[in-house]
Amino acid sequence: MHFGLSEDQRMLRDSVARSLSDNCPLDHVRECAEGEPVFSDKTMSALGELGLPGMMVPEEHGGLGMSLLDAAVVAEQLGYAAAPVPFLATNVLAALALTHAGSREQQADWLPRIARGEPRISVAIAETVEARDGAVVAAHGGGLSGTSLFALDFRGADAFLVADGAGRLHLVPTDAAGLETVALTTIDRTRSVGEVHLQGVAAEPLMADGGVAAARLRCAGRIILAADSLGAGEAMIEKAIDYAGQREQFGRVIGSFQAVKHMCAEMAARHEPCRALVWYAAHAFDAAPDEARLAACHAKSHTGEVHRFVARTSTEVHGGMGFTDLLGLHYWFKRIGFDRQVLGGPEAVRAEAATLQGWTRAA
Amino acid sequence: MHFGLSEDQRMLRDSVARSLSDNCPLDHVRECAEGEPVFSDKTMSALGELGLPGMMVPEEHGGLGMSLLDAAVVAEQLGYAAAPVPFLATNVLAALALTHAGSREQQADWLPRIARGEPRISVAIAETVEARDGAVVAAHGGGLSGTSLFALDFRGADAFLVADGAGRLHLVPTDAAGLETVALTTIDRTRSVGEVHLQGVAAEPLMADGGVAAARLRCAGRIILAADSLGAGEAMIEKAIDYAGQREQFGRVIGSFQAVKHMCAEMAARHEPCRALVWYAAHAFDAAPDEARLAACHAKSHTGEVHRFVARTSTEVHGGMGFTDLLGLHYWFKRIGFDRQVLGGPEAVRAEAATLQGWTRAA
Amino acid sequence: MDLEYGAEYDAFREEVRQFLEAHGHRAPAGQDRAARPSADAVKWQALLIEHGYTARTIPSEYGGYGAEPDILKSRIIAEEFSRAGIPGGLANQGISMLVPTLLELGTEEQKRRWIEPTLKGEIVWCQGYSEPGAGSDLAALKTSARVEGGEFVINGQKIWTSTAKQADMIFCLVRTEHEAPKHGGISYLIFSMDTPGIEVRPLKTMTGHAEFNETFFTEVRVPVDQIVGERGQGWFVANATLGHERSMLGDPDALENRLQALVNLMREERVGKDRAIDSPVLRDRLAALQAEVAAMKYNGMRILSNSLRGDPGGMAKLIVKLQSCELAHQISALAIDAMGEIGILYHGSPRERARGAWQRNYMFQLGLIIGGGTAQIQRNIIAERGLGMPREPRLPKPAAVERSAVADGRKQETA
Amino acid sequence: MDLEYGAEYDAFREEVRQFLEAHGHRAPAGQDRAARPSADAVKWQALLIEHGYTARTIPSEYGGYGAEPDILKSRIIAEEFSRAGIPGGLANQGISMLVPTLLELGTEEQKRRWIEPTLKGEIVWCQGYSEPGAGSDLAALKTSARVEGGEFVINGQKIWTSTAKQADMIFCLVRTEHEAPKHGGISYLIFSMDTPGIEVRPLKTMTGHAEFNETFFTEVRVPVDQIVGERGQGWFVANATLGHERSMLGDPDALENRLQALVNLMREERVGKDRAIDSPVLRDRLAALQAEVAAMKYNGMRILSNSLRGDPGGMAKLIVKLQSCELAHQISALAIDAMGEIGILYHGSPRERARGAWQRNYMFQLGLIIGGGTAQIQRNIIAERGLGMPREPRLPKPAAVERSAVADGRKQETA
Repeated sequence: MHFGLSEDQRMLRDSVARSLSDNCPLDHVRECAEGEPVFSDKTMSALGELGLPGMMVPEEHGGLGMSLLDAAVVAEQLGYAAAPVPFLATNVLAALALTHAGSREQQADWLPRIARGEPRISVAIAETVEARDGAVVAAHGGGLSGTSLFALDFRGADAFLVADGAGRLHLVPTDAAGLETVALTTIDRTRSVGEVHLQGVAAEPLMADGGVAAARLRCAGRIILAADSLGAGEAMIEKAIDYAGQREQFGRVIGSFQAVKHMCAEMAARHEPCRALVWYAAHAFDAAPDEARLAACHAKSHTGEVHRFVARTSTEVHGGMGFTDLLGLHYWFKRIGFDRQVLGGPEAVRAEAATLQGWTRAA
Repeated sequence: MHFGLSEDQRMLRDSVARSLSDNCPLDHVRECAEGEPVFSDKTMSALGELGLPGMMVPEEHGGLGMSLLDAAVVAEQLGYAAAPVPFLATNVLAALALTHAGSREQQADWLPRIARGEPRISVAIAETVEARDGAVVAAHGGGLSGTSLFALDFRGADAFLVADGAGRLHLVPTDAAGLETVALTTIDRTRSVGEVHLQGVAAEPLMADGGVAAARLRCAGRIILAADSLGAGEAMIEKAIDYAGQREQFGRVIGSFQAVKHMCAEMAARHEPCRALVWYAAHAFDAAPDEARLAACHAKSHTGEVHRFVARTSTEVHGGMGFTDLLGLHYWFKRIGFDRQVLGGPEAVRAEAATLQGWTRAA
Repeated sequence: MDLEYGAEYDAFREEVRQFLEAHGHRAPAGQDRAARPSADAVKWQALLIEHGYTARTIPSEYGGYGAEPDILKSRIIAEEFSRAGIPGGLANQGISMLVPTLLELGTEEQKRRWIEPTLKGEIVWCQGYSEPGAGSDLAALKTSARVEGGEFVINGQKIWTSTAKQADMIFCLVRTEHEAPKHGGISYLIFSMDTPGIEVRPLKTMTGHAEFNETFFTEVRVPVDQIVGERGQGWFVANATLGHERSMLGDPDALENRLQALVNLMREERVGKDRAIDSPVLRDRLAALQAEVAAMKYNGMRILSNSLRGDPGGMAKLIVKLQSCELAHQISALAIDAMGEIGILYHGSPRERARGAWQRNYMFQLGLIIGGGTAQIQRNIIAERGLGMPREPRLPKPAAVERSAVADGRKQETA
Repeated sequence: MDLEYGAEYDAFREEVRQFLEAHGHRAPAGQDRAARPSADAVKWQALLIEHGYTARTIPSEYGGYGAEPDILKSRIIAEEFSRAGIPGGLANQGISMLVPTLLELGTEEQKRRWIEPTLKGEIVWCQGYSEPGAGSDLAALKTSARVEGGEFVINGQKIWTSTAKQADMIFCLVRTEHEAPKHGGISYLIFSMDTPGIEVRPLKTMTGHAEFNETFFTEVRVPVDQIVGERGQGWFVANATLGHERSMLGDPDALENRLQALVNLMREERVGKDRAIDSPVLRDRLAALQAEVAAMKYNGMRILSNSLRGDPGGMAKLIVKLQSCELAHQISALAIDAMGEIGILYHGSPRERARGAWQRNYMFQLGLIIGGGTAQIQRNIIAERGLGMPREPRLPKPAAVERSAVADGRKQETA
């Protein structure tokens, strides 16, 4: 029995951490995020050397066939570094979807390329959680029509993986006729989302599965977002403690004031159990699919709440400096804001958790 | 323009405070509450000397014809002293109901006696908020049947003022045939509630008014409970500050620790605006009936939340001593607990506030 | 309790309404408090002063309207302008902080020279108080001035100088008495932002905008008579204006307006076929915030009423900054939650609501929670001044401070 | 991540299950941790020791089962007993605190004399640590002992002595070295509660029950060899057992059981035609608490797993008391809210649910938040030990303390 990361996972964590600390320090995050934001090619290529693009691709397709917990370990480090890389959509969600619901042809076509880090696939499944602004995608006679918002890792996508209203997934190449896209911008300039408009677009459906694949994707996406939030929260707590240990006011470091100490203690006390929660959810995704959806809901909603508190409190500990752009603390603040809202805010996700357990009266 | 208590109201407040401090100190509260709890005759008779039994009774019936804000001023002091007296049901609610919805005969029969401090009328309107355990009262052909729970100021009642399912009020003398009562006990031994079982009881209905009278009573009751909570919260904050200023640990009074100071500051910061909120709700009850229901909802739900926090935090500041019976702090803790739950907990009351404003989609 | 203002005030209110109806169209659109006033704004300001709707109680010899203080009339003006959605008079730091300070502590010459053009919007000021190393502990400021040939020669750095880019002048705290104890070594100087040696760099915040600046002084020479109060008294001069700043924050009208905007948002935002306000969970949070906004509104009326009676305000006033900043932040947080993923759109994104104002406010209000006395400092003040709790025990002086301050035996203030 | 226990452990689990199936009916009903064990409980305890389901790792020469420590087997035992709803072994303060202390620091004679009868439930102990003036600052305790004719003569008062009424013996901290510094003047004594001069008064709490006592000592005479450790070392002896106490709190199984009870309650409680769980607002709170309980459960598994690897637990362990006490309190709070007015029924009222347990827990858990290190002390510990933040700066000694302690120049610990 072992609850925690394996030796391999700890090595993975450390090597990703090292790579990010070398290739993606704050200055580099800032370079990528300012002006017209871009993803960091340098960081992606460094992560590519670790084989991360193919981590979720089965070995027979040239990947590493790793688990979602492995991906969560990576995601946590990406959050910790606020790394501007499109890992979630292509390397986790699309790889999972194709592996579990792709046809042989689709698998053969895409998976080896994903493993090589070539294509970028943006994932548009927001409407399986909530339809905002009336967005909906319908499949009819082999064609897809409608709108999907908040397609993840949107910028530079070669294809979109789109869920229709029934939860079935479709691959739409970027150059498909009838496809139009609009970039959206969020508070978090290290990520990229966009909207996808489809008018009778001929798409390749993944295998019909009654929406199971889309539900699994949502679940995986939430776990990865929770892991990202975990890493970003960890970074914010560390930064608060460091700052409080250096900043002097009234002739003492502010970290010696009980109020500041208790703010930090409260952050740590709420944050620490999130780690085990995220690990368990990621583990359950592969090992206990029955529990995975609920565990993913818990991880997503709970980190959403805890890290909103952490983001705010760390900023307060930093005082005026935390509010400026100077220390770059806001990159993590916003990363946490993004993780909280995307694929369902805490209320929406808790409502889903309640339904899953039959807490809701049958209508 | 003057937002606040009038000179007369401040004199009323001070004289009630003096009377309670003379007649109803903690030791006396304890005497009344321990063993088989009783109301304090001594306190009631002292308050009687101030004319309080008839404060809400119109002058033509021998009362003082005062406003609900006057009653709230008194209620705040009762909460501050945790006084075990049945003020709410008879002297506020029944007096109001009879004044505004009583027939001439009912008024002539009851109001002068209420003003003299003679009868006790328990008020059973809980089901106009929420029906717990299936309790419901129905009026049919002049008779009342059913159950009402949580009749207020139950002990020693001479009559019950019962709301039926349509919100109409009925007076039921304690000796009416078909009436059975069961005393309930709550955490708060300075109050008394009970349940009323009716089987074809011949009751005297107040004037038919489509439930307006019951809604007004609920509104008044909530304001008085909020005022009680305000006083109890005030007492708990004062006690915390006093204790923190005396108790020494680690060679200093604990009130000099920033953590303790901030707990007290946070209590005060949340508590203080409640005062103006309660005052306004009580004022609106008489002066701006259109706004009164919403204001009462705000006052009830907000004090409920704030003072739960205050009750808990003051207890924490008192450390182990706060948890014991020794200082009697728990009488206020429980008084606040009672005020929060009775006539609708915060969630129920906020739902009503939302409905009042048309926030809820028409079904 | 009497919420009627009485006939005189009802008439006054009517007068304000008629003014707004007749002249409201001349008000400048979208007034930015941090910017230099536009020509329209300057004209509007002049009209308001003429009618006594701003600078109302400032003596007419200094360019004000010269009315007797009447809190109710001031309140009526604020209410009516807010209700009509028409901007009131200029509300920059020169008007809200420097002018009251000069009125209280300036020389007659300073009053005559600076107040009128400031009121008219001709002179824009910025505030030079905080420094990177002196925030909560403002008295630790290090920007220093030596006297040389009838001039102060200033070196150092200020931060949070919000209007420094647009400002003509600065009111500034500098350390002039190097041997004096911490609080007693500071002077309050006023000088032109055109003085050689001043460099202003925009200070971008988490909102992505540069609402503030950093201002650097290198050998900046200022005539010694450009001081308000005596040398070494700057701390006390500044504290008078800090009080004015605090009263600027926590406007109950603003909270009500924000809450109403949130109600509107939640009625309009849709999740599938439902409106956001149809979510019982979000609606419950909305109702809870509404109750708290109501409490702050009535608390404000109570403070107003107390001031009418000459009561300084006590606890009701002491808690306003802490509670209203927090409440404003919570209102923005609920708005973001009600919008779901739409809530994080920003930077002029398609589908962004209210031009990103909810997110910007969410972040800016966190800045307000921190600025002008962090929430922690506010709680210290409430506990110590409001509740009479003991101050933090005095510490042995750390070595670094001992050099200058200990010999003096002065009590060191602690947070 | 491997949540399987492996074949050996699965077999062990099966063995425990079979034991419970075969013998579970012999378990005493409604075990009260604070009371003297019933005859049934004593028999059950003997059976459990015999099978190694309690006192598992205590050497057999002292009456235990004598197994090698195996955290997983201990965990399996706890899980299976909890799942079956069958009480495990006795868990009084003698067993959880005194026995480990004696094992670590007792003399051979003390071990042989006290451990076995304690394990068997023949000797019941109470703990004499806290005093009215020494709570968070335990080392400030004043109960004193002088030596006279080969005996300690004890005078003073203890509080929170939970089982004092039933106890045969007490383990107790008293000040024996009056010239020594605060922490260095304390000794750890064990003596009979029948010793003349001991008076026990029940201490009623806010729950209305007397879960604790106050214990008064007047010229209580105890042989000088009834000391654990050396004179003046009592603080360090006690700290070993305080660690054991802390690990008693925050049982994740208990949180899960409480949450499940809350779910059941909310399915059963009706508001009109709806169940309480049909309220989206209450359901949202329930789901939030469930997520937090899950987090604490997995955090507990992580700690368990870390211990298997010899890792002391770090932050994951340091936060358990603070978080689980708060969470338990919040669970009770939601239960009360879900019951509405029913939620305040108490004292055996008609219609009271679960014999008032929700209200009692709500209050008792507030006591637990305060007891065994208040939430504030817990946050100090997390900040200082867990996060390495600076300790509160040392203060100049107040005059009262100076008399005894200052001459020694010892560092005074602050909260």
